[in-house]
Amino acid sequence: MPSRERSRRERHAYGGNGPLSVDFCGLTLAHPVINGSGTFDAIAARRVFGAALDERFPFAAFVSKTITLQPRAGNPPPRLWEAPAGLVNSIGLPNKGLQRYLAEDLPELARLPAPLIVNVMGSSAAELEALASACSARAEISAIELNVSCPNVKTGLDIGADPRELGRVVASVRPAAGTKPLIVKLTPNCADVSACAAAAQAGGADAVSLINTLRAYAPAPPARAGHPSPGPWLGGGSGGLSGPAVRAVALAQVAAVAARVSIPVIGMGGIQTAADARRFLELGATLVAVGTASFSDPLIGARIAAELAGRGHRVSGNATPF
Amino acid sequence: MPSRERSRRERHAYGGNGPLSVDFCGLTLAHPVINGSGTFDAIAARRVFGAALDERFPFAAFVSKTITLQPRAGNPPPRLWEAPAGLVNSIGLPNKGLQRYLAEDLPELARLPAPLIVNVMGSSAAELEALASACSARAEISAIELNVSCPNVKTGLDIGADPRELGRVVASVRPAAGTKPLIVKLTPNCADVSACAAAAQAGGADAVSLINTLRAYAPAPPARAGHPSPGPWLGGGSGGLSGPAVRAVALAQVAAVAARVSIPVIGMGGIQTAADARRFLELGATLVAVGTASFSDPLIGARIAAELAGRGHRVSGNATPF
Amino acid sequence: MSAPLQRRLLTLTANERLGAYRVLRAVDPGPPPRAGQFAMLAAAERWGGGEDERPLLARAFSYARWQEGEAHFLLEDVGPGTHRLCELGAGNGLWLLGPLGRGFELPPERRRALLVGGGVGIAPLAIWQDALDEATVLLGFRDAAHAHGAGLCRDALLATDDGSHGHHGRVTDLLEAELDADAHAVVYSCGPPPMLEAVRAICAVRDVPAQLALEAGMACGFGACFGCVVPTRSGYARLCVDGPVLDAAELERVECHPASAPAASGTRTAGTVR
Amino acid sequence: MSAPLQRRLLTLTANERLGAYRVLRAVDPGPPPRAGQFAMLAAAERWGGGEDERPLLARAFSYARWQEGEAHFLLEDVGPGTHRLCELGAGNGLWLLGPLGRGFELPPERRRALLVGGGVGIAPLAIWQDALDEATVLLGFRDAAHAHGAGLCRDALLATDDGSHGHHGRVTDLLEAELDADAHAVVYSCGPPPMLEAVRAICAVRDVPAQLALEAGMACGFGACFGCVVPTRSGYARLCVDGPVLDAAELERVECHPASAPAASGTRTAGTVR
Ligand SMILES: Cc1cc2nc3c(=O)[nH]c(=O)nc-3n(C[C@H](O)[C@H](O)[C@H](O)COP(=O)(O)OP(=O)(O)OC[C@H]3O[C@@H](n4cnc5c(N)ncnc54)[C@H](O)[C@@H]3O)c2cc1C
Ligand SMILES: Cc1cc2nc3c(=O)[nH]c(=O)nc-3n(C[C@H](O)[C@H](O)[C@H](O)COP(=O)(O)OP(=O)(O)OC[C@H]3O[C@@H](n4cnc5c(N)ncnc54)[C@H](O)[C@@H]3O)c2cc1C
Ligand SMILES: Cc1cc2nc3c(=O)[nH]c(=O)nc-3n(C[C@H](O)[C@H](O)[C@H](O)COP(=O)(O)O)c2cc1C
Ligand SMILES: Cc1cc2nc3c(=O)[nH]c(=O)nc-3n(C[C@H](O)[C@H](O)[C@H](O)COP(=O)(O)O)c2cc1C
Ligand code: FES
Ligand code: FES
Repeated sequence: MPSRERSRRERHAYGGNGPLSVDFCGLTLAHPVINGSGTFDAIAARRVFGAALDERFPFAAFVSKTITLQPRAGNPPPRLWEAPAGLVNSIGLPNKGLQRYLAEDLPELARLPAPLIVNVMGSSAAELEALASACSARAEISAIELNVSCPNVKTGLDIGADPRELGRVVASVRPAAGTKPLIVKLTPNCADVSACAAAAQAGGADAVSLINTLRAYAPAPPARAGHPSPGPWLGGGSGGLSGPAVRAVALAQVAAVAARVSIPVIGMGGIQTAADARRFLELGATLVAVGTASFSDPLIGARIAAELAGRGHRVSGNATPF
Repeated sequence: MPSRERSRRERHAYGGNGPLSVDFCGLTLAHPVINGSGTFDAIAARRVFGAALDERFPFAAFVSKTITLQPRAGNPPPRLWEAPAGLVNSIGLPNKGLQRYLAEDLPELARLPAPLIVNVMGSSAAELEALASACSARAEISAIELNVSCPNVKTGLDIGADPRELGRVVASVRPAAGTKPLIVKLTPNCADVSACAAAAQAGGADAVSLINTLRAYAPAPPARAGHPSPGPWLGGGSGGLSGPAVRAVALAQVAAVAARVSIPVIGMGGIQTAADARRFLELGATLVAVGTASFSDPLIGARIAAELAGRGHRVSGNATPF
Repeated sequence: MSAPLQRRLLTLTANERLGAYRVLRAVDPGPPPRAGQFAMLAAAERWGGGEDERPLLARAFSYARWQEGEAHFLLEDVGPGTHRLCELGAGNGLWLLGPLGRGFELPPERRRALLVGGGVGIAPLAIWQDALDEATVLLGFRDAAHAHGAGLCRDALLATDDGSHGHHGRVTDLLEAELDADAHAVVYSCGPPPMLEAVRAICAVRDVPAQLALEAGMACGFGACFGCVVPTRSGYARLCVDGPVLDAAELERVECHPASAPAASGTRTAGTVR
Repeated sequence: MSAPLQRRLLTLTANERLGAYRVLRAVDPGPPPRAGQFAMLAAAERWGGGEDERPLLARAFSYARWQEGEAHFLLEDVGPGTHRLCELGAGNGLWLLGPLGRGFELPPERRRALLVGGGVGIAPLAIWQDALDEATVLLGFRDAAHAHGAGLCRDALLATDDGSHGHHGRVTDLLEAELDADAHAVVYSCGPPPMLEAVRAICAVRDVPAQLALEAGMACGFGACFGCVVPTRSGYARLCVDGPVLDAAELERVECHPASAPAASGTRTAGTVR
């Protein structure tokens, strides 16, 4: 199998037979903690934090923000709303489009000390195929993640929430991904996520990841409620909920999926601590991803990995590892 | 229309042309705040709080816990897990079964100063019909709520999450409910709740209520994580998430449903304050229901109603209305 | 006597250390509790924002004493809720709903009262001792720091796991000795489940009536949530309204693991649902 | 100079009232910020549990001063995050990530520096005044209580809405007078959006360069979330990495409503998605 071939190369590239070293679809990762798509911009972080970003890169693999064929400006602000123990975002998938991403960002990302997973979204199977085949041609890219879970994109929702349609789409994209592992990021906004996961596996997915954000609404704050209909706060209308508030839902979905499929599962949703991460791993996740928690602490991924390895105090220069 | 007839009688029974008086399916309610099914036991509360319960009943209508044809013991403990800004419960619908409920509890509940809505669940359309027709025969009951949203009952999930099946079930139960308004309590664990609401309306529902709890998993606490697989904390395995954590999700679902159907909507999910309640009303809910918040303050329903009416300080003997 | 439907905002008058525990006192207009009853407590400020973004719900605590319009509670810091309460100071606000639940019943047939407690479970025994004319109090603790808690009761006989105070061993050893000497007694007990189960078994063998104050996770405290059930001979009982004090005879055994099945049940459990 | 990747746990040395504001000081090993830069702050304890179970995320604050290894911040209590920070005392822990963002640039062409601030927006002007040899400082406040904030800067000319201090009117009146007298200036401004928009318009008409420190809701502060965008002539800019100081020329206008569309955009907005 060609992807196995490639995996052997990766194993040398990113090495790691440390205590937490984990095989994920033929990639050997130093530990099981990665980032959730759209929650870490390695290029911006390198500008802000300098060389430290590469020296102490917090994730075992880097997942890019969702890339689309055409450039997107994203949603009008405000894009953020803080909810009880959570965050509602309505970012709108801003990105420079596939061509500029491959030309401008890929060389920068290839310098990271971790394999690169590119997350892509399209409004049709044809678009997704084009995205996957462009990514499959690039050696800098270790795996492709299909975002079929973005709640506000009509097509994204439909593909991701209906097992049959999802299976068909994955089957049509799979060949385009060539030798790269294909991860399907499932939508949590569905009746039976394990049926969706099974359909993704049947369609040829090499792994599934979940959960994406829960469809949510952020009302204008009470302070502005003077006028008749305060309406939505977010420029994009509705948004998606992440953070600790969704963790119990994420655990239920990851448990259901891990019990149903035989391919690896990337679990995420509200992970803040190593204890949280352990719950996902115990339920059968191969990797965990951190999203919202990185916003408060860019090193949280590394801290969690270190604590999982039983050396919480070495990573942090501070008294408390968290 | 017979239900209109009945509604006129109700209007006299529970009167109220106060500032918040609201018509709900022909019932005139004193204000728009009721309880979520299964989150208030008026009979137990009367035992605990005495006459005050009836004198200052906090809800404009009382919704019973879910009743089934046969008695149920409910799930083994533990049944509760506190999540970030939320509660995961796995109660398991304990109830004495329809016959004993009608014989023992109904006379007690008829004494309440608020109309009674009985919530029922069955594992087949035939069971639901039997429940609805038994309830329709009793004058003490003002409305029937169909629980098609209980996440862990295989049939409940399937009926509630699939618009077509839901429409069929509602259509078959509707005649059995006779002259009583029929409320369908939707499941939030579905791909498109507005499609489910539309199907319920097409099937003859007089109103819809949402959200029920989000399917969730409560892990055994870290302290007990010594052994290999800590597994679930809850005796029932999985549970349902409620409380402030779900409010943003509830608002999104209520907004989608209220925009889609013309029948009244009962909005709930994480309501703690009058400001929260207003958000649901602004999005098109006719009534709001309070669940988890009542656990911390049995008078929260009355406090919210009073604040909605602009007289927050009169209800409470305390300095702060909340 | 019924509890006020309205939760009350009390002002803390003191928060004092008692070995490994804290004693919180607050001005309470009442009504006064019966021994064995409990209250649901929450801090008026910053309830939440602790470990794992908790607590959200109020927490159950036995009244440990109620005198001159002041309610006393004995607390052990075991998680975010107790942690927050333990850090409150005089002047801080405390939400209280109560008194709730079924307390202890007076000894029948001129039997003597034997109060057997362990750890933070000594709280309801202190207020019970206050109410009784005479009682023998047997308390067990893990070590010296915790044994300071005994200061809550008068003239208690102690047992410690580490032998630092009193009998080196279990409080149930003391109970057996007492019952061997004079079994015309009623046992009132509160403490960790394994201790309660031992007390239950000891009393059952000797046919001594026992009233056990149990614990369970509670969301509401007034019968609303059905979350606090314990298995009894007649099915699940809601501990907040049918307890927390249960007649030992009602129990097949005291469950020591959080996940426990009902001992017997007149009703059917039709699968696992919520 | 790049920011440490690691957030630091600082110890608060003081929390002092300054009229309607608080000044928080904390021992900070640095690196020292440039004027106009900000830090993401969170209380080390009980971050959360306030209004509506918030805050969860850290909050952005301009460095108001940095001297002798101590960082100063000027805070206004407007919600659960600022409320929690405002109640911290000396000795309490404070998480800090920073210094972040693009600060002010030195005046070109020997132009004089005109610092124009309003409300809590005076914070970055104070540290900028510290760095400049000479500057004219114009500050606007709503009333006397807020005008105390002016104490943060030296020799400031004041305007108040209620006329209690200095000019009875807007700070932009003072700005116009200054520019009428001598327009060979660079304007540095921070304050509420309507004030910034007025400053921008005044400078644009007179062709005076202006650097505006803007605000936006921020989840991360280091470019990770794409949440803090503001519309610029070249599309949306992430304020945390491309700002918070923006050249006025980059802006069509300063948006005064939270929901605002981009002034122009090279990229397409394909519907509303997340
Ligand atoms: C009737 C009654 C009387 C009581 N009297 C007293 C008393 O007088 N003094 C006293 O100190 N205590 C008393 N308790 C116990 C007290 O209520 C608990 O210790 C308290 O609720 C713990 O809350 P916490 O947030 O501090 O800890 P939690 O974190 O809630 O942990 C307490 C226990 O709950 C479990 N747990 C852990 N995490 C969770 C979670 N997320 N959700 C649910 N459960 C979890 C674990 O078993 C843990 O050991 C009484 C309890 C009852 C029912
Ligand atoms: C670069 C920069 C520098 C800053 N410098 C300072 C400074 O020096 N001093 C200072 O006092 N402030 C400063 N601020 C503003 C400060 O960050 C905010 O006041 C603070 O984040 C408010 O948090 P809060 O929890 O107190 O209030 P919030 O409740 O978060 O409310 C603040 C505003 O956000 C909106 N809002 C209300 N509810 C929500 C919600 N749930 N989710 C999202 N938004 C909501 C409303 O418009 C409200 O007025 C700066 C901001 C930025 C971006
Ligand atoms: C601000 C923000 C932006 C996100 N952008 C994307 C995205 O572009 N593509 C995607 O697949 N998921 C996106 N997500 C979802 C996250 O990858 C993750 O699935 C979700 O946030 C749950 O994890 P968390 O609770 O740890 O944040 C985004 C989440 C947030 C909070
Ligand atoms: C302990 C508990 C028990 C519940 N039991 C029922 C039930 O029997 N039937 C039902 O339809 N909903 C039940 N619910 C769901 C609530 O009625 C409500 O839909 C949900 O809790 C969301 O509202 P909240 O966030 O205000 O609690 C229960 C919720 C809780 C927390
Ligand atoms: S604690 Fe809610 S029913 Fe007992
Ligand atoms: S605050 Fe997150 S990108 Fe600017």
